[in-house]
Amino acid sequence: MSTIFEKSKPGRRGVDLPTRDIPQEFYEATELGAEYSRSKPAELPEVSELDVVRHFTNLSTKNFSVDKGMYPLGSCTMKYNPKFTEDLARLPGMAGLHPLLPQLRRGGLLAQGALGVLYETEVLLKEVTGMDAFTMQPMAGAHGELTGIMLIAAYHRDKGNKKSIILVPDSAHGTNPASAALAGFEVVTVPSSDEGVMKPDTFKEYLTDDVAGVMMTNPNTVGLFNPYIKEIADLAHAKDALLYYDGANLNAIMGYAKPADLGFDIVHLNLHKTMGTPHGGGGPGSGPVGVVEKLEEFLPVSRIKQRQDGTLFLDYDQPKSIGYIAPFYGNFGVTLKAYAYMLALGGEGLKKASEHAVLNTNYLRVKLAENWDIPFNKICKHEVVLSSSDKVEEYGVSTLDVAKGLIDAGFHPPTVYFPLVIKEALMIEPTETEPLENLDAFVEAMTKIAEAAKNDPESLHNAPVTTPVGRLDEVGAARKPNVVLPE
Amino acid sequence: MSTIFEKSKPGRRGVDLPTRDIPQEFYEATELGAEYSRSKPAELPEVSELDVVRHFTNLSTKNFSVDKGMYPLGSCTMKYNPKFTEDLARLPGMAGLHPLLPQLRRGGLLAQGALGVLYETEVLLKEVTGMDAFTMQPMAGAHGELTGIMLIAAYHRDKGNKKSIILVPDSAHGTNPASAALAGFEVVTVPSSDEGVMKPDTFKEYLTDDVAGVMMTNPNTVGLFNPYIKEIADLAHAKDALLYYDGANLNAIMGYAKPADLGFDIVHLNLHKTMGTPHGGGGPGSGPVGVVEKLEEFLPVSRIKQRQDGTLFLDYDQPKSIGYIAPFYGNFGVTLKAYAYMLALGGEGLKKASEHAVLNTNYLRVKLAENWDIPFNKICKHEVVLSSSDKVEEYGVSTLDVAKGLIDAGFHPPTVYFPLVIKEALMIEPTETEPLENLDAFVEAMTKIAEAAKNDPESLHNAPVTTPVGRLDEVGAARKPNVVLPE
Amino acid sequence: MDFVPHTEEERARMLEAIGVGSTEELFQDIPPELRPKSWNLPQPLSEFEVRRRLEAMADLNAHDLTCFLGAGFYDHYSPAAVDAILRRGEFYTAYTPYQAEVSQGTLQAIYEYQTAIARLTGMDVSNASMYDGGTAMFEAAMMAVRKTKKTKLLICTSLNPIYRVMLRSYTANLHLDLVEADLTKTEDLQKALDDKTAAVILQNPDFFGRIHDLSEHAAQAKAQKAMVIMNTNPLALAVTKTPGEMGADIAVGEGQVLGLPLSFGGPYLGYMATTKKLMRSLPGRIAGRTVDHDGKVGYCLTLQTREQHIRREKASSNICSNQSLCAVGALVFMSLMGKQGMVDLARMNMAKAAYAKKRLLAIESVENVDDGPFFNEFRIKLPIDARKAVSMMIDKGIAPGFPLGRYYPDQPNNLLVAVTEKRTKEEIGYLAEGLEAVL
Amino acid sequence: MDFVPHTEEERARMLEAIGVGSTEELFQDIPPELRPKSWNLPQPLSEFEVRRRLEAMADLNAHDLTCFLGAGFYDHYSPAAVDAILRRGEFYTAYTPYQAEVSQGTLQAIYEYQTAIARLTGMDVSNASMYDGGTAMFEAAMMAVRKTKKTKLLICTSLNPIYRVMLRSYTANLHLDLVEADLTKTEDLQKALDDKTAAVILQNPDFFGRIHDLSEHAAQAKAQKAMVIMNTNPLALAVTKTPGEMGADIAVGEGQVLGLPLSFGGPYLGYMATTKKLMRSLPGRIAGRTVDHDGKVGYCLTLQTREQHIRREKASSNICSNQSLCAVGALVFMSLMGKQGMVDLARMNMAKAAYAKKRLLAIESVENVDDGPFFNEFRIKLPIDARKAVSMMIDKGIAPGFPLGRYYPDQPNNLLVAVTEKRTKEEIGYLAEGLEAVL
Repeated sequence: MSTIFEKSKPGRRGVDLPTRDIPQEFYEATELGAEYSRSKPAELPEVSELDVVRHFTNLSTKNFSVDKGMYPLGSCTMKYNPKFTEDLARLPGMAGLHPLLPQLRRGGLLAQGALGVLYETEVLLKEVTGMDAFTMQPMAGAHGELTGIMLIAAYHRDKGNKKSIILVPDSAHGTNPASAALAGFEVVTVPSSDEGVMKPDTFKEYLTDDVAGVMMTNPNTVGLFNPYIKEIADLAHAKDALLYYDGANLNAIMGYAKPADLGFDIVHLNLHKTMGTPHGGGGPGSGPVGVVEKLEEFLPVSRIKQRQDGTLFLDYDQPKSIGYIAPFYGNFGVTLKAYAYMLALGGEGLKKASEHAVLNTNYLRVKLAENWDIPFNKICKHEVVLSSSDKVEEYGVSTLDVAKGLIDAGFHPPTVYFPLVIKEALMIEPTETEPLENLDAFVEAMTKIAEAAKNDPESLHNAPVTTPVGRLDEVGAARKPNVVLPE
Repeated sequence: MSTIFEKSKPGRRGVDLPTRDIPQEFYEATELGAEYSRSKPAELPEVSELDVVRHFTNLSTKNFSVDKGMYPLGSCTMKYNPKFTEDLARLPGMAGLHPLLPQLRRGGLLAQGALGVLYETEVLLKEVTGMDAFTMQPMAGAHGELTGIMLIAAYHRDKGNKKSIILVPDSAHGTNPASAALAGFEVVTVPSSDEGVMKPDTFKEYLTDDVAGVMMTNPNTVGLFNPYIKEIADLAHAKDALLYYDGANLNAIMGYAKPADLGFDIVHLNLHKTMGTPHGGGGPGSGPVGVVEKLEEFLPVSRIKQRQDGTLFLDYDQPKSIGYIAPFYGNFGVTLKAYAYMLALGGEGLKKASEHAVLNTNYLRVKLAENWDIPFNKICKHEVVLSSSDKVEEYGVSTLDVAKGLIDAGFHPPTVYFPLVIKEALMIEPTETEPLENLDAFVEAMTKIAEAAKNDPESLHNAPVTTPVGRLDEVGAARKPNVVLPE
Repeated sequence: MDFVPHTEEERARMLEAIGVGSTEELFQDIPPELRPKSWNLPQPLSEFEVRRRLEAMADLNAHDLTCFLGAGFYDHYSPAAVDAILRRGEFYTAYTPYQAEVSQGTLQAIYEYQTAIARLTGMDVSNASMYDGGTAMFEAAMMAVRKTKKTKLLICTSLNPIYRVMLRSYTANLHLDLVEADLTKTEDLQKALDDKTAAVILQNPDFFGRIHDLSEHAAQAKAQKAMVIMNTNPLALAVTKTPGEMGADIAVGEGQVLGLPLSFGGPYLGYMATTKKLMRSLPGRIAGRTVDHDGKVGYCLTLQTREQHIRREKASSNICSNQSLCAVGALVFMSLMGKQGMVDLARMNMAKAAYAKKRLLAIESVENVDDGPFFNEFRIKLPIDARKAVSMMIDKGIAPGFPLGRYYPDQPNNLLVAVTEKRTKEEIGYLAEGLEAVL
Repeated sequence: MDFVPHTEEERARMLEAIGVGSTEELFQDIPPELRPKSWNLPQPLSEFEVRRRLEAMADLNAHDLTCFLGAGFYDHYSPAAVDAILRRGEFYTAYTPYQAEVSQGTLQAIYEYQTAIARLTGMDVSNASMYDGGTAMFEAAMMAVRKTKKTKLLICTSLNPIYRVMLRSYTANLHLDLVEADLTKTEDLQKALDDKTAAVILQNPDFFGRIHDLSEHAAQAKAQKAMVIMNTNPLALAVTKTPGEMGADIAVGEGQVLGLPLSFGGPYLGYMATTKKLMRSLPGRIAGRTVDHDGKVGYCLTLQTREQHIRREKASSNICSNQSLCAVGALVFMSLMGKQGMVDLARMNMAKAAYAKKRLLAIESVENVDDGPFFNEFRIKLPIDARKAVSMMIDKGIAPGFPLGRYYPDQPNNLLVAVTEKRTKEEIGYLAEGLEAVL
């Protein structure tokens, strides 16, 4: 399909501007001197509204999406995104609000509804996680991680600690080490045990005095809950290392465990995972960060606080705060959707969501185990990880082949080649909103793929064949990058 | 694709009702006795919101639409439907308004905005058509026709005329004779001349004293403007027959001719054609009716009138009115979109729309004439009619084959086998919003089809092959109708 | 903003291809003397300006009154998923599915809609929708007239007065005999029936919200070879005896309650269902299930020989565009509600109405009018003209109901109060307190 | 409402298949002592109730003030087609396009977005978006630090103060030297530059709305082997000299002006563009064009070895989710506006701001602050504390601008007034009259 730029026709217009109501002389005066002007207009498309609508409507049809089918992308929690939250985020009273309004004198009183969304979301998240305080500012999960690590740094700086290492288990999301590094720490990787989780004795070996913090997710990326977590936390705290919880996998344990109770000091949540807000083709997300009491004073400003009379205000008077990490209050529109989602589910619904996320995953686990190797085939939580190692060895069919075969069967593939601790991994997270009949259809598709691997591997090497394009030359794309259409 | 009923799982829910806030006893008391109750619940689907969204999202992808491509369905004016009008019709202050509000005492003052939409739309349509008064009540074109014929009946009844015939040219839309019949008239068909239009001398032959009215569209369904219209009108009026204008084709002449100036007494417009409101897969439309002064008193109640102080009110005091033809004020939401569309285009834009609708059609005409038979190959207006007669005779390729071949080429087919005055007709109306490159692509597709008719007719007999289903057994469908899924 | 994409250069190229010198020349067939003398239309506006204007107009409407107005049109909640589906361009920018292969989305949806309506009404078949409940009623009456070849329509006065007026308007030129009477009691029906009666027209729940068993009425009509047309509220049908069970020949009604916004009177949806026997007399579009040459299931418009584009003046109706998108919306609504949800919703409406009635009757000067079961609407008698009471209540931000005096001159003090699932206990309290204060 | 579709029967069947007796057993791996002591969360609410609550909360927000507030975030009009596209589930319910074959919609859109940003900024390449202008600035600074292996960031005080504070926050643990100074004059820049300078950070139009030619600044920085990072308003870029033309190494900025609602601070969009030379140091996602095995053009994420999921702690950034949907929205906006429309929109903003400035300076007690060209925002000096004036104006329904004292203690009386295309002559008149009245 040609690009919108290639559809351009000189002189075509897609939109009219408001009628010119001020004297013409002011328009004439907008001509900047050559010194300040660009030499020629930017070559943006010249297209009609119809051109635009058709182009993007037709483009959109080339996407798989949760609204079209099962999207079991592990650790991404591609659950259903309720439609009503979309409408609510667009309420003019919310979507039209300038973020600086509450920063004007008495302006806070003019934004009580918006501040209320933020404040009440914090209240809900505190109860969900057991944390003592939250900031809604981080704009994605990795942004939350970075914020969390900055809090760790601030904590140690405040105490005069000289600690330069962040420990990260080998099964961690790539964002964990990257966030720690971006915040100026050295990253040391801790191996998992053959049980699939990090064990206290291994952990102890790595826990030097230099360790500022430990980043974990629990359940981890192989979907296993680490039962030694409290022991690990105690060990860390004994060395004044802080324990960071990567909330990407929180959808597994709501109502069954709170990160604070597990000993975590800092947690980030992914509202676009656990709280049902849409992923938008890769964002916007929202990655609020919660902390235990001793870290509250370091949270980013502004904080939302409540006055005696019940009104809310922005508190900037936080001398130990790490400062601004977002221009305002985070991805407010996303927060609002998550807030509406939590109100709809209530405590009961959130717990039920986790229960059924786990139920769905374990159902897939036992059904898939009939034809697939599952390195840790035991009760798991939100996701289960398969390995295609045997298929590679026996039939030359790779994980990528399996993934592409699933596309032809009508499913979005799971996360592949992650976590790194499992070779040829397929990380499957069905989420609670996927109905049984789809799980069964998925199992059937996987069974057929297992058979095809044996009997007709070529069909998998050639997959997908049902898509607008076949497998793309990604190596070539990276070698000679074409990332901008030449003029 | 299975139906939503077949996706049903006993006990599954798609929605929660509001919390029960009144005493439980009132719910218990809702159990009706057997006398009043249905014997078992209606077997509606039991599905989740996700099931519903996926089902209808996936269903939708099986539709062609203006948002996806060129839809040159003759006489349907499938022009672009601007997106902003969709938003405006959903403004809570409009979409949430109860229609009885202005019928309460002083209630009119509580609906001035909505009444304003209706009133101002009438004002605009009056200027567009030259008519003296309008009613926005008719809910579709054919409904407007019926209303118009009822007005004709009321006029003659009031004058004591005994007239029972409505004349309809042979090229008329099927709705014309059907509307006349439904209103109790006898329909007599008047043949067109070899010029493609109804001529005064032929007309005179049919114009008996029994003729109550004449229904015409101008330009007619072969896309030709009838230059004798004024003469025809004078003849009709001399016999006290009323001239009815089928506004389906108004998109051809805005700013170049007003039905009132042509001698018409009654006009219906299709807002879902000319005024850019979407067709909705077959409705809702809107078919407002305008009349000359002498017919105003017969218009349906209520009428929207303006008081001295500028406020608007509903006037029910119309003793000669034909009465209610809609429960309220027509398809208000559609009217609102048309109003917004007209405000956006202004007088200039409406004229420009007609100019370019005609430009596009004539461009197609001359380009298509190279490979296709065009019975009336001369300056036409909004649509041009091709004939595949030669293709049928020479190659056994029918109009239907051509239509289905166009589907495989990525176009919605034109209207086929209509008008009846042209054999194997293909009636093409590109509208003004279709860009030149698409017209050229359409011509190219038609040229290829002409070639295929000669060289590979089988490929056209087998078309379409790019669609979710191939040609359907319509005969079987009508012979043994399955119009409801069995339980 | 116009939506014409043509550039100057393109226009010139096209004119040249056509062989004319200007767009003006393309209108040479319109005689100069017929050209418009005026074109006094406003200047074009940008989208932003139009939006501003419409927003300002919307602000003039008191849409946020607490709404106890019903009278056939109700303030129900429509789940966001309904509109999310309707906003898909694939549905709303398509036309009538003439070309089945590229219209399977609309066609299957309509087939499903027909199925839902048939199941809800207990009838065998449904069409793809009429404009609204009133026009559906007219079409039903015409069907009966055509089928029975008789001329009298016997109409119960508890049929929505709007529909009664519409029937009169539409039949003004048709030499039919419309008789209105209170047919609630079977004795009265028996008296009114004769062998000229083409159809008996009844409503359930009736205009006053009362729920009836009309089985006996239907039997009586059938005995006289008259057809029975029932207007029913499709939400009430989740719990009430169906037209099918009661023996109706044709069921019609207003589908607005199935997730369509009030929208100041439209677009709504007339549903229409009938028996297998009468299927080929049904007006309007019908989608049918069939197969393609490979035996693959697909859908197409069917029984088209009834329709105007084939049969012209002999067609069963003149209808062309119907309310297709509204029908899809209603289907999405019914799917979301589902089998049990529709029942629960109907019951919640009943319960809240019953609660409201109790609260209102607790006001000393307010009198009960009807006994017996009722759906989500009921009559009460006020000590003053209901129109006046309504006017005073509106000043309090409450539209307390519909004053029946407007349609029933003998009921000046009667107020028709509708209570949907959207009305909270608190709001019902305000209604009762407010009314007590103004009486 | 939860969105769990499981029926009792299905749940039982699944538990049996798993071989456990209850859902509870599936959580046996969580030790009892770690289970929550409390779960004090509210009762579930229906969609209708949540909507009512949020509508009530929205009503507490004064979003309908006539808005002259800007300060980096502007009240522009977004054509309805932008949101109509973003509401397509295919775009918003997809995830990062890891599986290219089923993500061509998002991938091509991002490629087109990158193209538009590159063309607008005059740079060679763009990434697929950062969270916002501030985080984009931080990532740009880190890029410079990594590339130059130097530690000093020289920041102009006319860079948005929010971004200056954000830079400080993010670099607190990184042993960098952040120096803020007014670098508007090249002499001042020359003085501040040294061989430790990793980057010079400038803004155009600057925070006060002033338009500069920063070519000389860039040349000076390059002479010291410092990188040049420019923050620019992408709407202004329709007319102003581009970062590319001025010699910037990295261009970043806030994309909110490209059709994204103000939405109380987000979601917005940080754009980021650079030179070909620096492409492989760019953080974040990048979509690239390539071919499939049949030579068919397609798109995929590319240069992924820079990214965290491959390189982990060695990645060029930790970013994973970006603002993909916002980027698509910005692209739709830029497509609708088009080449000329963007220029016209920029000019309309400038003209209206110029008109407003003239109107405001006509007030006797109001003083001019800046001369020279400006975009859609300007400073004026009031005779009283601007915070107080703002507060009084808000009572009149007008947010007259941003009081600069909040960020610049030496400018207590300065007001920063933004005027977009949405502000009418009439509204500007109200602003001027209102301000005159309160001064």
